[in-house]
Amino acid sequence: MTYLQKSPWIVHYNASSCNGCDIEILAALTPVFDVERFGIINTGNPKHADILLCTGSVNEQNKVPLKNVYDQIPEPKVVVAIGICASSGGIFRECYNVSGGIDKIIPVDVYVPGCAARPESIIDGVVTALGILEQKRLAMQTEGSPAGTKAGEAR
Amino acid sequence: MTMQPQVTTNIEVGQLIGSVERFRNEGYRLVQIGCTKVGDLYEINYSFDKDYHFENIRITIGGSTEVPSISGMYWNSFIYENEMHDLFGIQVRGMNIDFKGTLFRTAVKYPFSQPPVTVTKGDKP
Amino acid sequence: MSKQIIVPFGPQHPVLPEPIHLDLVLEDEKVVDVIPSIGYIHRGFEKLVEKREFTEYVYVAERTCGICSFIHGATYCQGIEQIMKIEVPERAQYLRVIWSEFSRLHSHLLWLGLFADSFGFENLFMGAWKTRERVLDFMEETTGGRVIQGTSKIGGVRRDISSERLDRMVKDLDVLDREMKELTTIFLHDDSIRHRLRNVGTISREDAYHLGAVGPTARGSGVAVDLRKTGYGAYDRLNVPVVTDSCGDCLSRCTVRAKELFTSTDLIRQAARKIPDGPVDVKVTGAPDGEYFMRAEQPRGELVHYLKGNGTKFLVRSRIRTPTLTNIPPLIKMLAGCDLADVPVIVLSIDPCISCTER
Amino acid sequence: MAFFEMVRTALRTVMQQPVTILYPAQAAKKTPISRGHVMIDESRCISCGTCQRKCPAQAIIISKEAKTWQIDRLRCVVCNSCVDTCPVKCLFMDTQYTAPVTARSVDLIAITYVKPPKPEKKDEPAQ
Amino acid sequence: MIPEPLLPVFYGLVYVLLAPLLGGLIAGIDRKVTARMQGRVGPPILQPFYDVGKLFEKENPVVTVTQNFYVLSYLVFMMVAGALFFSGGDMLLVIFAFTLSHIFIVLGAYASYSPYSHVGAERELLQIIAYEPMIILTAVGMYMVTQSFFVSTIVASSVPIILYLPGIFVGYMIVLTIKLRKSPFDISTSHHAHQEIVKGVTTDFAGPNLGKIEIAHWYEYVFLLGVIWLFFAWNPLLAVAAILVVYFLEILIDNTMSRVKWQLMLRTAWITAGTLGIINLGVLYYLGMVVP
Amino acid sequence: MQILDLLLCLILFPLVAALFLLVVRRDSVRSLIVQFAAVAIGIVSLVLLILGFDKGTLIYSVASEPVSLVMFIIEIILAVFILYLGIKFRKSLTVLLILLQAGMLVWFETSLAGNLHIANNLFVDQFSIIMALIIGIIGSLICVYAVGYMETYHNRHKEVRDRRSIFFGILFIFLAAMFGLVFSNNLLWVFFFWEITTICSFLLIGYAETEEATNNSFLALSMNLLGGVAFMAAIIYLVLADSSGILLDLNHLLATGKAFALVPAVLICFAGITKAALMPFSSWLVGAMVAPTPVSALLHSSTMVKAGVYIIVRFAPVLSGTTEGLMIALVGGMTFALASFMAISQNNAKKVLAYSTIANLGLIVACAGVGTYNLMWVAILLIIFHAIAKSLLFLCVGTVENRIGSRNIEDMGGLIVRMPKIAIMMFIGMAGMFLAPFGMVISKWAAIEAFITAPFGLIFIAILAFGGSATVFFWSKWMGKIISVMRDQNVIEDTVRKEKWAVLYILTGLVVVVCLIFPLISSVLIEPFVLNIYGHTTRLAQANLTIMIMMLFLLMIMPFSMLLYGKRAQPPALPYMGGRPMNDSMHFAGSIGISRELVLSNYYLEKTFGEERLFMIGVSLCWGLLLIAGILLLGVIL
Ligand code: SF4
Ligand code: SF4
Ligand code: SF4
Ligand code: SF4
Ligand code: SF4
Ligand code: SF4
Ligand code: SF4
Ligand code: SF4
Repeated sequence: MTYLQKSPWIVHYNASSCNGCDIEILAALTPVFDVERFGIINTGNPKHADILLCTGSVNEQNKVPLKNVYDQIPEPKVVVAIGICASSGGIFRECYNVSGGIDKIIPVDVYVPGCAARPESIIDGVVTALGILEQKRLAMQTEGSPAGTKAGEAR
Repeated sequence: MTMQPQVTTNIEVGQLIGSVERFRNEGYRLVQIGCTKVGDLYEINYSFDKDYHFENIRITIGGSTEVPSISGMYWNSFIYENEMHDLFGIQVRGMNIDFKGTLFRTAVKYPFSQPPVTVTKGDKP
Repeated sequence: MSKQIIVPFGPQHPVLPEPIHLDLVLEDEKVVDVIPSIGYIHRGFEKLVEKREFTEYVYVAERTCGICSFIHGATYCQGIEQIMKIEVPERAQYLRVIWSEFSRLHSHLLWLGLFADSFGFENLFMGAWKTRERVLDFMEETTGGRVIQGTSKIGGVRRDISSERLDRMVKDLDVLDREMKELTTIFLHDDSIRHRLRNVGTISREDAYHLGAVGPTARGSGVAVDLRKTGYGAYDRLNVPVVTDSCGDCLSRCTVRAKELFTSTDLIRQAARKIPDGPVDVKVTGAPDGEYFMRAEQPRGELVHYLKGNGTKFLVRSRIRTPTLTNIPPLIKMLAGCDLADVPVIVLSIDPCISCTER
Repeated sequence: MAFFEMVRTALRTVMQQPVTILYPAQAAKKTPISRGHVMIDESRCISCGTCQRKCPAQAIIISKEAKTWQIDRLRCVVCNSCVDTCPVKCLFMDTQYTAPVTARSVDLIAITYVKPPKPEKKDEPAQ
Repeated sequence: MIPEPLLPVFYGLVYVLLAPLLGGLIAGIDRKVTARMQGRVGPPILQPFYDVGKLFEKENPVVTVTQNFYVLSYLVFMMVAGALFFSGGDMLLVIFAFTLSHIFIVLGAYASYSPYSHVGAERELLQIIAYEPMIILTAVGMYMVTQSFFVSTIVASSVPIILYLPGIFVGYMIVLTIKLRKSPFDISTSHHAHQEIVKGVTTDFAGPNLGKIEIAHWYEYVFLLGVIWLFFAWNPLLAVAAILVVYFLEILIDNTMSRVKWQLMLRTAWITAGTLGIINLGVLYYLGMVVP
Repeated sequence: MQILDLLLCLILFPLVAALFLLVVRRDSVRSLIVQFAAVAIGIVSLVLLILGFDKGTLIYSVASEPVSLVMFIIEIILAVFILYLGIKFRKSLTVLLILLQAGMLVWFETSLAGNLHIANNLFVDQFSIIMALIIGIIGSLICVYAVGYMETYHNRHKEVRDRRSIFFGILFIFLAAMFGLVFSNNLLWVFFFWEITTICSFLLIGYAETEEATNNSFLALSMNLLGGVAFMAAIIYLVLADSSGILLDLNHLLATGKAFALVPAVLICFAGITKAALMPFSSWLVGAMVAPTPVSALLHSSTMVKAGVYIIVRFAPVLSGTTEGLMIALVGGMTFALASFMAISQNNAKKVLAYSTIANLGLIVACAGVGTYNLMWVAILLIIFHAIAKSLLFLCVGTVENRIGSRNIEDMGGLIVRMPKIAIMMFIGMAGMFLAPFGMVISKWAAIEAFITAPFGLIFIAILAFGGSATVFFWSKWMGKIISVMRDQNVIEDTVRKEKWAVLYILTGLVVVVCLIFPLISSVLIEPFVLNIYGHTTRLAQANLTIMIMMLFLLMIMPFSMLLYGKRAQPPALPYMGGRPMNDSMHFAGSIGISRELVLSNYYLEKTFGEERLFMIGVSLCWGLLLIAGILLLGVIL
């Protein structure tokens, strides 16, 4: 029995996006899309989150905070790159100040394309992420240690 | 649509403070300060507005010329002056709030002072 | 001295959807010092003009921001058109006004929601965004994109709106007006909201003007600047009322935006009435040679696109000076001496948009 | 007392049906012109390379030799530029957005266009 | 079948076992109703249980290991306080145990030495001092009507307490809003809406620790609503109805108010305690402690 | 007459020790004498308990005249001494008061004292025994602690003249005077000891001889002299009322009831209020913080202020049910609430402790002023719990101060890492002050239950409810400070001074043990005493006691839950910093590229709970109340 899939809490980080994808993430929380139907809460605090929704092409200054936010999410966790910027750097890929894609900094599990990614697409992305989350949980368990014992691993 | 023609007055660095002071005294607000690299020179535009009347003054300097801050007259100029410093490497003297190069921490130092790259399209990722 | 608390506010923070970063120095909950730091969204795409032809740079300009995407695209195009002396068809000008005003509706509603969230009024956040979806639906139906519309092009617009659709739109505006009326009544009169907004983050008319405030931030302090009055696009043919409020506090800025919702719907109605038939774009040949400071009124205030071309397909410089950038100095003044709980409220009261601010 | 205004709104809302679209049980909102993803009619593409040059995100790669049209959907910003500029209008914009993926990949499509006299017709869409 | 002297122990045990179920359910309904007030569908009713189950599946990163101790103590003393209440114990003792448990969560937040937890802890303390007077006055009011601080006696009293203590009841409802961490008083941590201090006291708790805090909240809900029962104890049906109405009102208030600042919270809570509460008690007092 | 011997022994023995200490100069010898005397005093007070607890009130007559004469002479000498100091330091108020007091005294001795004959000069009952235990055990523990403390003190404060002989001498004289005070049945004697405590405290507060210390000591002196004048007035009133002086027999006076006793009761309670540093006079106790910490500990827990409340509690039966009593109770109540609020705004640890003391004394006086039987019970309970917990806290703060060189609460961050033992002791001491199921909460609780049936009790319940919540606030935030775990900290606790640690361990143990055995204390000492006076008594319900003891045990075993987690070695995570990186030395990436240290301070809410503002409110309110009491009193007299 797993609850992880029924209660994915998200934290959103904007690693230098244009806002387009961010407002679509927020829109996904609001009545017309209402992701709380799936138990999704936007916690705003990485320590409470299971899923990191990240937008933007990661500029120079954002590398460290992004890594920091990622590190503070307790295991098991997944990262969803929202939008083209987050997936590959998109139209800003060639700018001098961006790394181009979240996966240059932290491991990304799901890419949600779109510019801007649509709320439905974001929902799809999170649903895809849930499967991966479950796999990670099982992997954590089969490593022989009960959940909550290997906090140091990610650091 | 009929848009108002835009006036840009070229002045010397030494005249800057005096000219800005005139705008300030006449009740103009500072719209922006912006820099453009043209060849090896830097054009700095100071734009002012009063009742939708838009005016510009421009200084043209070399990369090593120090520019006086106008934050004595326009407190808000620091934001543009710091920007100019961080992106173009223009040295601004006497800013009221000096970020010392940390307003934009960029991967490339003074990116806009780098030579322009005009690439042919289709260069591969 | 030892009674201080330093709170690292951001870059990741739930009330800041965009990363900015303030070091707040508190005594109890009083903010005694605010040390801001920005640059978390600076991508440097202004330098992309060196790699993208001026016609394709439209797509970059549109992605300056996902909120007033259209206005950025259109302003860029209008700047180029000024340099190249292109006469844009009437219909395209009206369409630009319609989409611009829808952008404004979209932006203001979005802001109302986030603003409500900043003072802990979740239900209103939901309410505002619920209403906003109507605007986005219209956007998507007419442009194909919810937030990045992609209908700007140099010499006009990419898509037309059929006259039936325009008629239906005008009808839908009534529903929208009704919902917005309900929302704004609450925003402007609810006691618990007034408690959080009245006399918070006050800035005087003089300070607002001389520190360069623009848009609702300026108008909330009684400074009547609205760049639509310069008459770009089709605005010279429409009646644009400038909404101002005099208190200069967060509630005033909220009032201005709330009332502007209705001037926007009114402008859309005017435009729908006056829009002529005809083509929506002209063919563009050649390349821009010259410079122009294109100024337009964004939801957040005066936007300046400075464009300079040298006769090639690649511009020499594109500089975007956005309203938020110039609203930051007034913001710093507003934050002095507020409470910790007021910080998000005051920050949001200028409707900061960092994306285009830092470019 | 706008407080009661809010109370009224809240109470009315609680009585009404929620506005939520029950996606994925219900279909997603979209319009006939929604920009979803770019598709190609590979039977008509003349491998001219315009789309590649005009793509601001450099998502498309055309290989004349290998006769392939390749798109990186994690790079395409669905701007419609390629569709607008394709000289033979063999590109079009589908309203369905690209599905999320867990790994990077590109869509590689073999161009089946054969120079006239007789362009082969094939209805089968991309992929 | 249960021998008389063991009945309190039995009730206490029932509380310890069932309160989380009931509390979680209440939280679930709360979220559902809130969602509907916002025009949304909302989560499944059982969502709080999923959430807590999930939290126990996560790892437990702590800033300092002492946090574990504080959280556990918070939970345990919350259980103790509630169990004391439901086993008919002394109201004042219940209140003190209740305060004790809250101090533990505050200390847990302090222990982590993090800015947001710290500010949250300070605010939580402000909340405690805001609601404590009113809660004590509530207990005193109960005493004045029933001549006993013992819940067992109060609940057995056939007096319609609410008629004697309308002011206290309203005051209690106001501090209940503070206790349930609902708008306008969700200043130290909040359930959903975003807040300048991130998650306040709970910022640096994660995984199982956060789960324990959540469970403690459930215990707390049941206890707090149990106090409402006392006002209507002479008629159980009415009591249930009252609890439902009160809880619905709390949700409604939550959805129709913005978050206030601590100054106003303290003022509101103290002024209501000082006026409604004291005037109510004063009237009772000068009517000569009316009740048999 | 075994018990009488014990009483005399308790009064005289410290005096003898004091004489030795006054002449001894060698540290080691002094230390030895102090330790020996302390143990002896402690043992004798315990013996007194064992022998005397079941005897009820015992009254002894001692040859009074010669002693009285000696006392009179000493008082005159002291008056001259103070007069000299007052003139030297130009303290006109002090001079005025001491002249007034001495004048009254001389007039009394010359024209009224002629045919006085008071036989029963000493007495002992359960209340005296309790006080004796507090003085004998806690007081002497503090003296032992002081030996080590003063050594460090002088090492750190080279500028202060080393007058340790006088210091320790006075400490023991102080103890002797306290014993005398609680055992005297003759009001004249009480007054004598009363004045001795005043002067001892005056000397101790001014020990450092800085300008601040001198000023504050004179402030304390003046206020207490004012009380002394009122005390003297009470004595004169009594003798004028009955020239045989029989009314000066405290036991007799209390038995005569309100008719005679009310006026002196109010006057003496006024003196008690000055001594207990209640609201209009609270500033002297706050000012007394300049003294070395053991002095503060002594003043706050077992001597001085306790003398003030002791006498008021003695007169509680007289006050009960009178408007004057109510006024005094209100002064206590207001003091409790306002001092609790004021403590919120303080970051000086000793000041917080001072305000907390003032608040608790206020509460005791509130109980005594209303004066019903169950409130008397509560008052005594409060005296006990407060003395233990407060002395522990003062000594802990003193230890910390000696170690880290600051008494600022903000500098005590992370003590749990730096000085774990002290931190845990402080934690227990604070828990003792405000957390269930420890002492002060038991008392608060009992107070609520007692006030609810008392006349005008509602006012006091409201005061308790509001003031009590403030208490929670300032203790918790301080607790939070010491237990916050900061990185990069080393243990800096010293382990050298064995006797210091012994004192701290004993006091910590007492906080817990007294909590466990307080039902016993109550039934053996307090209840009989209350029963004796009122004819009925009170206690906590049995069920509640059981639960509280269970809670206490639960609290004690909870820390073992840490073992559960300790085994799994988790590298601790960093706190949430809004995405900013932080290093182990608590520096994070701040704005403008600066590496900033994380600084977290508590809230002090100056604007709401500011000292000055509340003090002004309190002073005017309490003067008002006292004025009303005075006017009522005039009505009674005329
Ligand atoms: S590399 Fe440049 S163009 Fe490409 S996404 Fe990044 S910033 Fe944009
Ligand atoms: S993917 Fe598009 S909409 Fe999203 S952040 Fe990037 S540019 Fe903006
Ligand atoms: S300003 Fe608007 S777009 Fe930017 S983060 Fe805030 S809500 Fe999002
Ligand atoms: S919309 Fe597409 S083509 Fe246009 S600039 Fe953006 S990415 Fe490039
Ligand atoms: S002001 Fe804000 S919404 Fe408008 S373009 Fe700039 S970032 Fe976007
Ligand atoms: S369409 Fe234009 S660009 Fe493309 S191959 Fe033909 S001529 Fe060349
Ligand atoms: S839609 Fe735009 S980004 Fe996508 S392939 Fe076409 S041109 Fe490139
Ligand atoms: S898709 Fe169109 S534009 Fe692209 S290569 Fe083929 S024919 Fe040319």
